[in-house]
Amino acid sequence: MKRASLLAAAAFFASSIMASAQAAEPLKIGFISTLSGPGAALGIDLVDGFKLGIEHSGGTLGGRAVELITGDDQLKPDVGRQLAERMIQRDKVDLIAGVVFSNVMMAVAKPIFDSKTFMLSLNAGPSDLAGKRCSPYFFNVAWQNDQSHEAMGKHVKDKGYKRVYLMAPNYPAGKDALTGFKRYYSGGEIIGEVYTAINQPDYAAELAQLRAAKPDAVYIFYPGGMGVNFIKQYAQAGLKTEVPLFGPSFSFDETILPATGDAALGVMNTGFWSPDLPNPQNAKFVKAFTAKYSRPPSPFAAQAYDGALLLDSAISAVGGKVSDQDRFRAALRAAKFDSVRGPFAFNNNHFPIQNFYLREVIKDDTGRMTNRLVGTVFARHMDAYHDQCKMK
Amino acid sequence: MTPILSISGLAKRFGGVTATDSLSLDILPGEIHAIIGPNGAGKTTLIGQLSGEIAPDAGTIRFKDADITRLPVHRRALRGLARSFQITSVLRGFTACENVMLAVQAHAGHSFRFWQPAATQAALRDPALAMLARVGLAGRADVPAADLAHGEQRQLEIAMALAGRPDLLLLDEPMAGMGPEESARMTGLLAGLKASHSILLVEHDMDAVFRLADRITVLVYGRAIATGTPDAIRADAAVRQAYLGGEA
Amino acid sequence: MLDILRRIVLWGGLALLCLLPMLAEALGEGFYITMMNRVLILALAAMSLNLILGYGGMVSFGHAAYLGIGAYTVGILAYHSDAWFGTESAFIALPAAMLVAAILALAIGAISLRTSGVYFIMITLAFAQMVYFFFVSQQEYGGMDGMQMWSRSDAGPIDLSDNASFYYVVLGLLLVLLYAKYRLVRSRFGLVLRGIRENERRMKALGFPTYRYKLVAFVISGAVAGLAGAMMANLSEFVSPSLLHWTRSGEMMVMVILGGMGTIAGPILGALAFLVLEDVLSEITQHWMIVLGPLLILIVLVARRGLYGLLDPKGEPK
Amino acid sequence: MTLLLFVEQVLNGLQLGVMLFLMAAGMTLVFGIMGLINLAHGSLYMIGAYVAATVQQATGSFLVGLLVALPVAALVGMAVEMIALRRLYPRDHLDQVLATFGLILFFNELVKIVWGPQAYFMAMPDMLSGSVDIIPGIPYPAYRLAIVATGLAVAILLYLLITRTRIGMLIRAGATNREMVNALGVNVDRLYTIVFGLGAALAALAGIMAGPILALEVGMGESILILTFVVVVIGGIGSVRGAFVAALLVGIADTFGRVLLPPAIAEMTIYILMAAILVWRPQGLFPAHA
Repeated sequence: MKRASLLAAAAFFASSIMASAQAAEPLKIGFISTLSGPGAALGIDLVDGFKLGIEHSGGTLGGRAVELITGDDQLKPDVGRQLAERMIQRDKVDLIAGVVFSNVMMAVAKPIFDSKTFMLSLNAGPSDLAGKRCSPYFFNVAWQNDQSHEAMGKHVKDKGYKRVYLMAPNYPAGKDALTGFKRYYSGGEIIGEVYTAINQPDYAAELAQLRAAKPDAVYIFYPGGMGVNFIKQYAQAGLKTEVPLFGPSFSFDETILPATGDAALGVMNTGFWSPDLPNPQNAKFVKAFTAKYSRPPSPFAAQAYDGALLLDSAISAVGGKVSDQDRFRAALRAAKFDSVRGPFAFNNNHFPIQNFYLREVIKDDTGRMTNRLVGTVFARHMDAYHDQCKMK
Repeated sequence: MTPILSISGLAKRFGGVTATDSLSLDILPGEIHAIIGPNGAGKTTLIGQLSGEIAPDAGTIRFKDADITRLPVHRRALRGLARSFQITSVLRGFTACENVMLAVQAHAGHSFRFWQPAATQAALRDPALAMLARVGLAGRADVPAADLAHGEQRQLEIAMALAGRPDLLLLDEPMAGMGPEESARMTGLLAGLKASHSILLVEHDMDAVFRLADRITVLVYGRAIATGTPDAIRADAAVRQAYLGGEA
Repeated sequence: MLDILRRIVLWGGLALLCLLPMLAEALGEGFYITMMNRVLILALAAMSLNLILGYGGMVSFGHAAYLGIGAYTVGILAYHSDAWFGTESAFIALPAAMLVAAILALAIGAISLRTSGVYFIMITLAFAQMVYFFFVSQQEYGGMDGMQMWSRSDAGPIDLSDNASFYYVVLGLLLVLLYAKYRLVRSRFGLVLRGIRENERRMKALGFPTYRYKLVAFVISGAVAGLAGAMMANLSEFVSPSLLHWTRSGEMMVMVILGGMGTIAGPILGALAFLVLEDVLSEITQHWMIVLGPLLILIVLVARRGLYGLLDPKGEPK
Repeated sequence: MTLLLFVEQVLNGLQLGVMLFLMAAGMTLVFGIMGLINLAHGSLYMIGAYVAATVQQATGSFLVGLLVALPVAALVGMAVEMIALRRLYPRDHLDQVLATFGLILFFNELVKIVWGPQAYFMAMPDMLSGSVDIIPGIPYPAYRLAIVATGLAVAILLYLLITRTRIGMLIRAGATNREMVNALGVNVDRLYTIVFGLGAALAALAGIMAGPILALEVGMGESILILTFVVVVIGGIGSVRGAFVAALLVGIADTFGRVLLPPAIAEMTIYILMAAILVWRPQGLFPAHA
């Protein structure tokens, strides 16, 4: 007991004394992300994109030096919650940013809102927080979970596909995805709606069933490694040439494409951003990111980068005084920054109103897999839950 | 006299090996019945079947006039059939006294008693101490079993077997690995039990067997080739043949 | 000498635990109350595992199942607080969590305890996986994402939403259960349990129906883990399948070993050490797992008897 | 379900089955002979795949990747055995579980540092990238047929190795009677290292074969690890024959479970299967220790 409690005491109090000894000048941002385990690729893109955003804001945010306190939630909600509490209570952060996964987001929401700390989600956008439980302290600079799927539902409908087959993992985001798709798809029939085990590696059995059902279009939502597995196996089964495959950008982004090889080539997908979106801020971002990290940026990096720019604009608008919460909130809400995605505004629920684009997977000049802008599916699209949010 | 244990037609095969071959045997109350035989004769398998660890393929085992062929190990023990092990298996992390206390406890109703400390309960400790004294371990009660000498551990085994006041003792080579002095002490101990218990004794130490046993059964390849008094066995031609053949 | 040292450490540690909220408040570091809440709850879980692992020799690799189902019981009762069976009262929800966890442990134990050794390890893991997938597929209760609780359970006069009160409740539960366990392992039942760990075959030959004793220990352990889960749900005001993930079962085993298997205070030390280690390492480097992994191996190879064993190098496990 | 679809699903089940067999064979040998429960077996699967993919990207040849990765994984396995695991043989299962749990954390982080957190790509060998009509009208990926063929070939080779060679004799003896191997005057330490290396190579082979189908990512070893355990336990610990039967059984059951049952139950199919088999036969289908 002696050794352990000494160790504990030392760790506890030494770090706290150090923390309180530092004067409050730099802006403290608690950054919660998933940095270990299978979800880490997304989490690391968030961190890298955000850091680049700070760099491009002159190394400060709104003129204040930044102290970034990162924490690894390990994709465990209770660990995320503890991180949030530590950042609020011990590190006394000015605001919290990050969070990749919805389950972690739901767990950290309460302590953050209860303590009246601003939370800027750089990725997770669960419907609860967009609707009934929207909060004046919560901003999402990415998207609401359903939106990319809604865009593809519209595109597939517009193209006149009649027999559509849907697949997703058996978890809430999967159900939300297919619900989102169906919300804007009409004029045909959903001939299959299949939910597979989460993190299932092999889809041979499901693909055989799919082929037998003879659909004329397939829509999938498989993020991360599941996406790679599915896309490779879809192509290997010879289905890619038979039945066109559609998906949201999360299944075809730059964290995934290096691992799919040619299997993903030519697939149409929908998202809020594309690396070749023609605006100067985006060109600057893509060039700098690729140079700095020697990999092309993913949408996750793009939205985190936007997050930093958003903060920069709002903090300078309040002259660095983020403690003036009403003014700071108004400044955030105004969203006066040049987004890499083109038009950007906040809705009443503090979720973005933004365009959704159709993109195609291609190989660039260097032979690297990336996406090409094809067109705009939705202009200034709002999520389906903002009506449920009581904020004006 | 009705036998206390009656085995009839017992058989057990492991793959192609016949370990027990239609064996029939009676143990009478108050006798020491020794089982001898060369290595691989099936003595350990027999003990296993009698104690309930091995299910026989065929045959019946009757103990005190009840069929126990399919009873689990602990039920046989509670009916008064106690055993010792060939390889010493006292509970090494417990003291000698605790070992015997557990044996007493096993026969003192259920042990779903979660609150009172067991170590100081006179109902357990007194009979345990008495039993230790009986096997000659009076001064060693609070020594951890692991620290006892080998011979003492074997004595402790006997104490544990006796603690439940059994009607029949199955002793699996109680003198294994003992020096002459320890063997002599154990022989004396077993001789003293003769009056109060029936004993089935499996043992390699022939001196001890012929001194202690009332009757001897010779087992070869799972079959009883002879049963009789020590003198009769000594004179039996088939036994000499088996032993000379087996050992040579 | 060592015995005196151990006493000093035990009572000193206890005093420190009791005074911690005041110390933390005085230093303006309220966060450590939250952190210690987590430590104590996981200590409770580790303690429950220690009962079967350390005293009963049953290597359950599925203990997260009871932690998780305890948490879900509280979460689901609160979720349905408008329905006739729903409740936010701690006085109903906590016993219910223990009961449900005990029933689950009874079902799993009844089957698993027919096997032994590696088979037992694997079948307990398999059952825990089943429970994990069961909750992953419960869409109404949030599936993979889990479910938010609106508030902590209502414990009448005690305000659980206050971290310090919560801390004393957890500490009180832990101390009461530690004392209960202290009594239990010395009782007749405990003697039988420890005897089974030493040599089950011998215990059967003595006349003990070992299966029943193991099953009862397994159920007690499951119930206490369920209580830990219920407190965990209250602490995070959030319930999700990640509580049921198999790596959680592994972590609980690590805590037991780290603290000292088959010791009364060991699990508390283990939980404290593990969480502090996790916290400190992950603040030093993003690649903290590469340190933690070999450290675990080292602990197994070198410090076999855990932290508590360091205080008591030759003492028997008690 | 039509007959054609049924045949195709049986093939899918077989393919999953032989993959599991490759994993389970090594694990069950290590279990059976050294008595070691090795959670890090999945890490060797992952290492095999990553090494093969890297060599393949450098040389453009799947075969070269395979030929380099197999010995590399075997050497990694043997090194781990000699440095750490050897000391765990006399320990109880709990210590083994913990130490090898530590190994998983270590290897996962190592792979993340070396190859990055993003999923990694492994291309399909060109020769096998097409489809074959197993029955007219049912195209089946040639590569998956190749997996089935490889798995069956390895099963036969293992059978021959175990029944016809001296080392196989020692392995069999070791699985049933450890003292006997000692008595034969064999260098037991070396035998153990070799067996561990063999197991590592088999796991790596499974990983390499899976590489072109799957995303290579940190943690890929754990998803197959638990399935492998299920196979080993159903088959009977230490029995290669049991592992083979159980692997096919689990492969088929999982495939049909996913197709025919609602997702909530499908995910539990194999665990239910395992629990049912252990209730019926607590030592698995083919217990190696009598």
